[in-house]
Amino acid sequence: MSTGIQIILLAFLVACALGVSFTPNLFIAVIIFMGYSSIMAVIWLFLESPDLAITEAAVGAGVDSVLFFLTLKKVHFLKGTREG
Amino acid sequence: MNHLETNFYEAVSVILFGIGFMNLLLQNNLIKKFIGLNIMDTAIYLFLAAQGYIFGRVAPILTDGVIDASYYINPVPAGLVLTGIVVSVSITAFSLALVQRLYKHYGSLNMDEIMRLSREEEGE
Amino acid sequence: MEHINWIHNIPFFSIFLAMLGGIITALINNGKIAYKIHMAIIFLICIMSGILLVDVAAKNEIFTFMMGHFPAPWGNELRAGPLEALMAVTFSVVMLLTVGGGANFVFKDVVPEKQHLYFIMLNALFGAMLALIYTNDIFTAYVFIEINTIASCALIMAKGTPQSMVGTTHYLIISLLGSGLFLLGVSILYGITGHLLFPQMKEAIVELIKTEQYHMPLLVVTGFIFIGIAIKSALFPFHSMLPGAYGSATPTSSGILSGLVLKSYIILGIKLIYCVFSAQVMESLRITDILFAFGLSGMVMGSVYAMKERTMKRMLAYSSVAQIGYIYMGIGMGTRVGVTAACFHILAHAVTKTLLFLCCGSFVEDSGGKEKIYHMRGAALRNPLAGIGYTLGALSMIGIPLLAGFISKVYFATASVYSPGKMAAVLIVLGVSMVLNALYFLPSVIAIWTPAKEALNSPSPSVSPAFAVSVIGFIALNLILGIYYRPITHIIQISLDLLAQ
Amino acid sequence: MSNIEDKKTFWQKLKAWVDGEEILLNADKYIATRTPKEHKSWKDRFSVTYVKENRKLYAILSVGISVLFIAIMLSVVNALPEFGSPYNPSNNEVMVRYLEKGIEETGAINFVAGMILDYRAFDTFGEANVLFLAVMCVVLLLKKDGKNFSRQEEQENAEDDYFDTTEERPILQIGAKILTPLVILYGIYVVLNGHLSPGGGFSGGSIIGAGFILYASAYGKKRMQRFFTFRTFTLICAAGLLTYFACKSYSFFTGSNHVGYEISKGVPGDIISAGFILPLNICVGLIVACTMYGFYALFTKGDI
Repeated sequence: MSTGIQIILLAFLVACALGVSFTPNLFIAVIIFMGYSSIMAVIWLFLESPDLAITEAAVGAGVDSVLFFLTLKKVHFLKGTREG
Repeated sequence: MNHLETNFYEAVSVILFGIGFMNLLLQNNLIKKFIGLNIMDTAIYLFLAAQGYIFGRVAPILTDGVIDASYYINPVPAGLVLTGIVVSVSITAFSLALVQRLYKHYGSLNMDEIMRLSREEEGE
Repeated sequence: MEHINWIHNIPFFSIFLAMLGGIITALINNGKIAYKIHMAIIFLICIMSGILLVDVAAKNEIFTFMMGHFPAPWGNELRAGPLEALMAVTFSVVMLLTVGGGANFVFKDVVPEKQHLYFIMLNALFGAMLALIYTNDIFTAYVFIEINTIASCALIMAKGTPQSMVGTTHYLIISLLGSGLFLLGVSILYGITGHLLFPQMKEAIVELIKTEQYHMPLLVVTGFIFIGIAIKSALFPFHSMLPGAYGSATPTSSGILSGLVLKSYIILGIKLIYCVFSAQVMESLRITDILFAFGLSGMVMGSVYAMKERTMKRMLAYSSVAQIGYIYMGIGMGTRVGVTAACFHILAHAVTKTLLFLCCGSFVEDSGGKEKIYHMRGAALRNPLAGIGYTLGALSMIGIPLLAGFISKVYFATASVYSPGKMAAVLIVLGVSMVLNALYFLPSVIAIWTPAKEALNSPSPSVSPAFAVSVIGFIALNLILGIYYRPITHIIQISLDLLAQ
Repeated sequence: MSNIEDKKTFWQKLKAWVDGEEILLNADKYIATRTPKEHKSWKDRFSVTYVKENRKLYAILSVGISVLFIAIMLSVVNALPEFGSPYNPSNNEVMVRYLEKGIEETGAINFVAGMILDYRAFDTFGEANVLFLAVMCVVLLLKKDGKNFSRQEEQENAEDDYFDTTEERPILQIGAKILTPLVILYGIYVVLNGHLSPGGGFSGGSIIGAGFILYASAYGKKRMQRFFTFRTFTLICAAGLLTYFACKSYSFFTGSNHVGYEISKGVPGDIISAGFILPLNICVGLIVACTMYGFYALFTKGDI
């Protein structure tokens, strides 16, 4: 019944992974990776593992992305995104 | 035994692992390398969790007071993956901190460039 | 209340004591105190492991220890026999001597306010290595492999120089690749056997082989797990992380990493061979032959790289690659005699390589931080003790009688007789590799004993008592392994028989 | 090694080599004339560096390896047990006991929590240690120590502090004011209900950590430092781990030696039940919350 949705989600995962590999822009790569983690969280729900879903949403899409963004800021990749 | 169509979760996770692996080998940019590593890890977790799923059963949390093993899915892979996720976030944090330190000194995120600079520094 | 068998609690105590040391050290903001705590803990663990060794070797037993209230297929388990106890004793003795003798390097290289962090890592690393030795559960092994990785990366980068950061990054990426492959292998193995503990897995695998089910997955799993372990332990084609990492780290770290950490993965591999994939399965899947081939090429290539290297630490790192090749050659022979030789070589190399790294660190210090071999002319004359240590270590690596390296080479040669197809290859490569070892070690030995051309007007270095004790201790260990080797190989043999049951 | 014919006898060259010098005696002259090509001597030919310099070869090689890997793995997947079938090898007596005896033996009605914190607690103890070690590594790398901090960064941090204290960021700050308590409350809920519902120490802890991060990014680190300094950070982490350590060593020791008192499991489904699982979840939650915020603080300012 929901196999169709699951296959679409998995296809999204692969698309995100390929997207990360081929974007030249780091900022976009990190955002795509965030999306990847969020989709992963939904997939955990389909696999009947709510524990993993809640963890992945908090860690993969939350803290991991914050860490990546902070690193991008530290390596001066986000210069010009904030005026002043 | 041909289960490639039914095992689509495993198949996708294997493809993801391959993509992550390719990223790790091919990307010169350290941040992308580590994103590739993360993709690789999550692919393994997907693989592992797919081993535990059973059609028509529910999540391993007591529902409606039913104590019967044929009502819930296998809890073992979920537990292992939970451990794995923790390990991978710790490693991500560690590696990003390393990236910052490297950038501070070499002013570059390119692994080849950094290797070259460090070799130049070393060989007088 | 029942009678408590305290001896069976020793593996659990030693792992948890080391971990506890790591946690407590975090609260102490002082490197010196952290160092003392660390030494005390290792000393305790050393004594406990010694008692364990004496007990299990006398009773000739192998026992399992339940971690928690639940028996084998449900809960975690530890397992200890003579081999594990022997390794634990060796690891703690080597750790004690290395940290004791090398503490000065740490205090000099690491920023004072971060010295206690170094000792957190050492404690955790030691606990994780013990857990890898004692574990009876493949997922626990994975978790502790990760602890090992993080802690060893921390040891490399603790020096804080840019080079060490580069070395760490390289090391981190390659070891994460290794643990990724290992985890993938573990998850497929879980899928086809349904167990995570060694004994149950072994039963399931024997059953699978009998019914010829899942042949292809089993082959690939074995491949992945052993490639993972080989990457982690820097077998020849995967060695590229070693020179950069060891060359840039504090000598203490280099010694521990090369002498112990690499070996802990190999011991895990040996346990996996005997307790999970039985030797027959390994043979029928041809994994041993592949390991054998890589081991042989590692022995030659490692030495060739080392010959071309002009920096002493990097030369020692390449020499480690060659020695790891020896160990894999022994495992790859596929016979129990071969594995015995490999285990003995693990001990011999652990004892010798740490000594070499420590002495090398002291030479570097004497020559004002310069690391090329020709900067170290006369270093041994300025610091005779380190010179003697280095010379003996080098001779042991080459394989001079009365020293540990000689015995392991003899054992390798004897073991080759039992695997007829591989005998010629083993003997030829052993001979070539001994010559190559001599070719790269002797020049450095001659260099350090030749007076310097221009008198270096640095003050004559004072040898700290701890360093002297540690060098003398290592030399003594080397001689013990080289002369009274019979009981040790006997222990290894009986424990391999026990493991294989 | 091509320009080796510098009119030196074999003996002299051998002597130099034994001494560990560069192969040539007049090394200075040689180094001066050395072309960069020398770097690619034969010893590098098999090394990763050499292959890496050939970008094209390297790219083809790595794509090839990955594709080969995917192909092998797809054939493995083809032969693996069927997805979602109840007759797979992994659905065996181990799982049955976890599910059927789990409530009786651990008291947790979330079977996953029961499994990771009671049946296989040794793994989870290792996992908590991994997290602790990782944060200590980050401290080792990024904490200000005089040696690893440049003037430029000092200046950037000062600028950031300036903005934090003076700049008005109404949307962020009002949003944070409303959201932070809710987020932290939700995190606490997830931690405390770890044995009853999905979640547990780790996910709840990271939610609390995210709440702290939100607060710190809205109001600046100065406000955060009023109640959360490096000292509190280490204390909480170490105390959490020590409690964890004490609980687990008690249960391992008593469990394997068949001594000591059984911890009461309580009524399954109550908030105070399941023996050690609730305190362990709280410990893990504390450690994780501190760790996550610690990562954030060290990444931004190099200090907590």
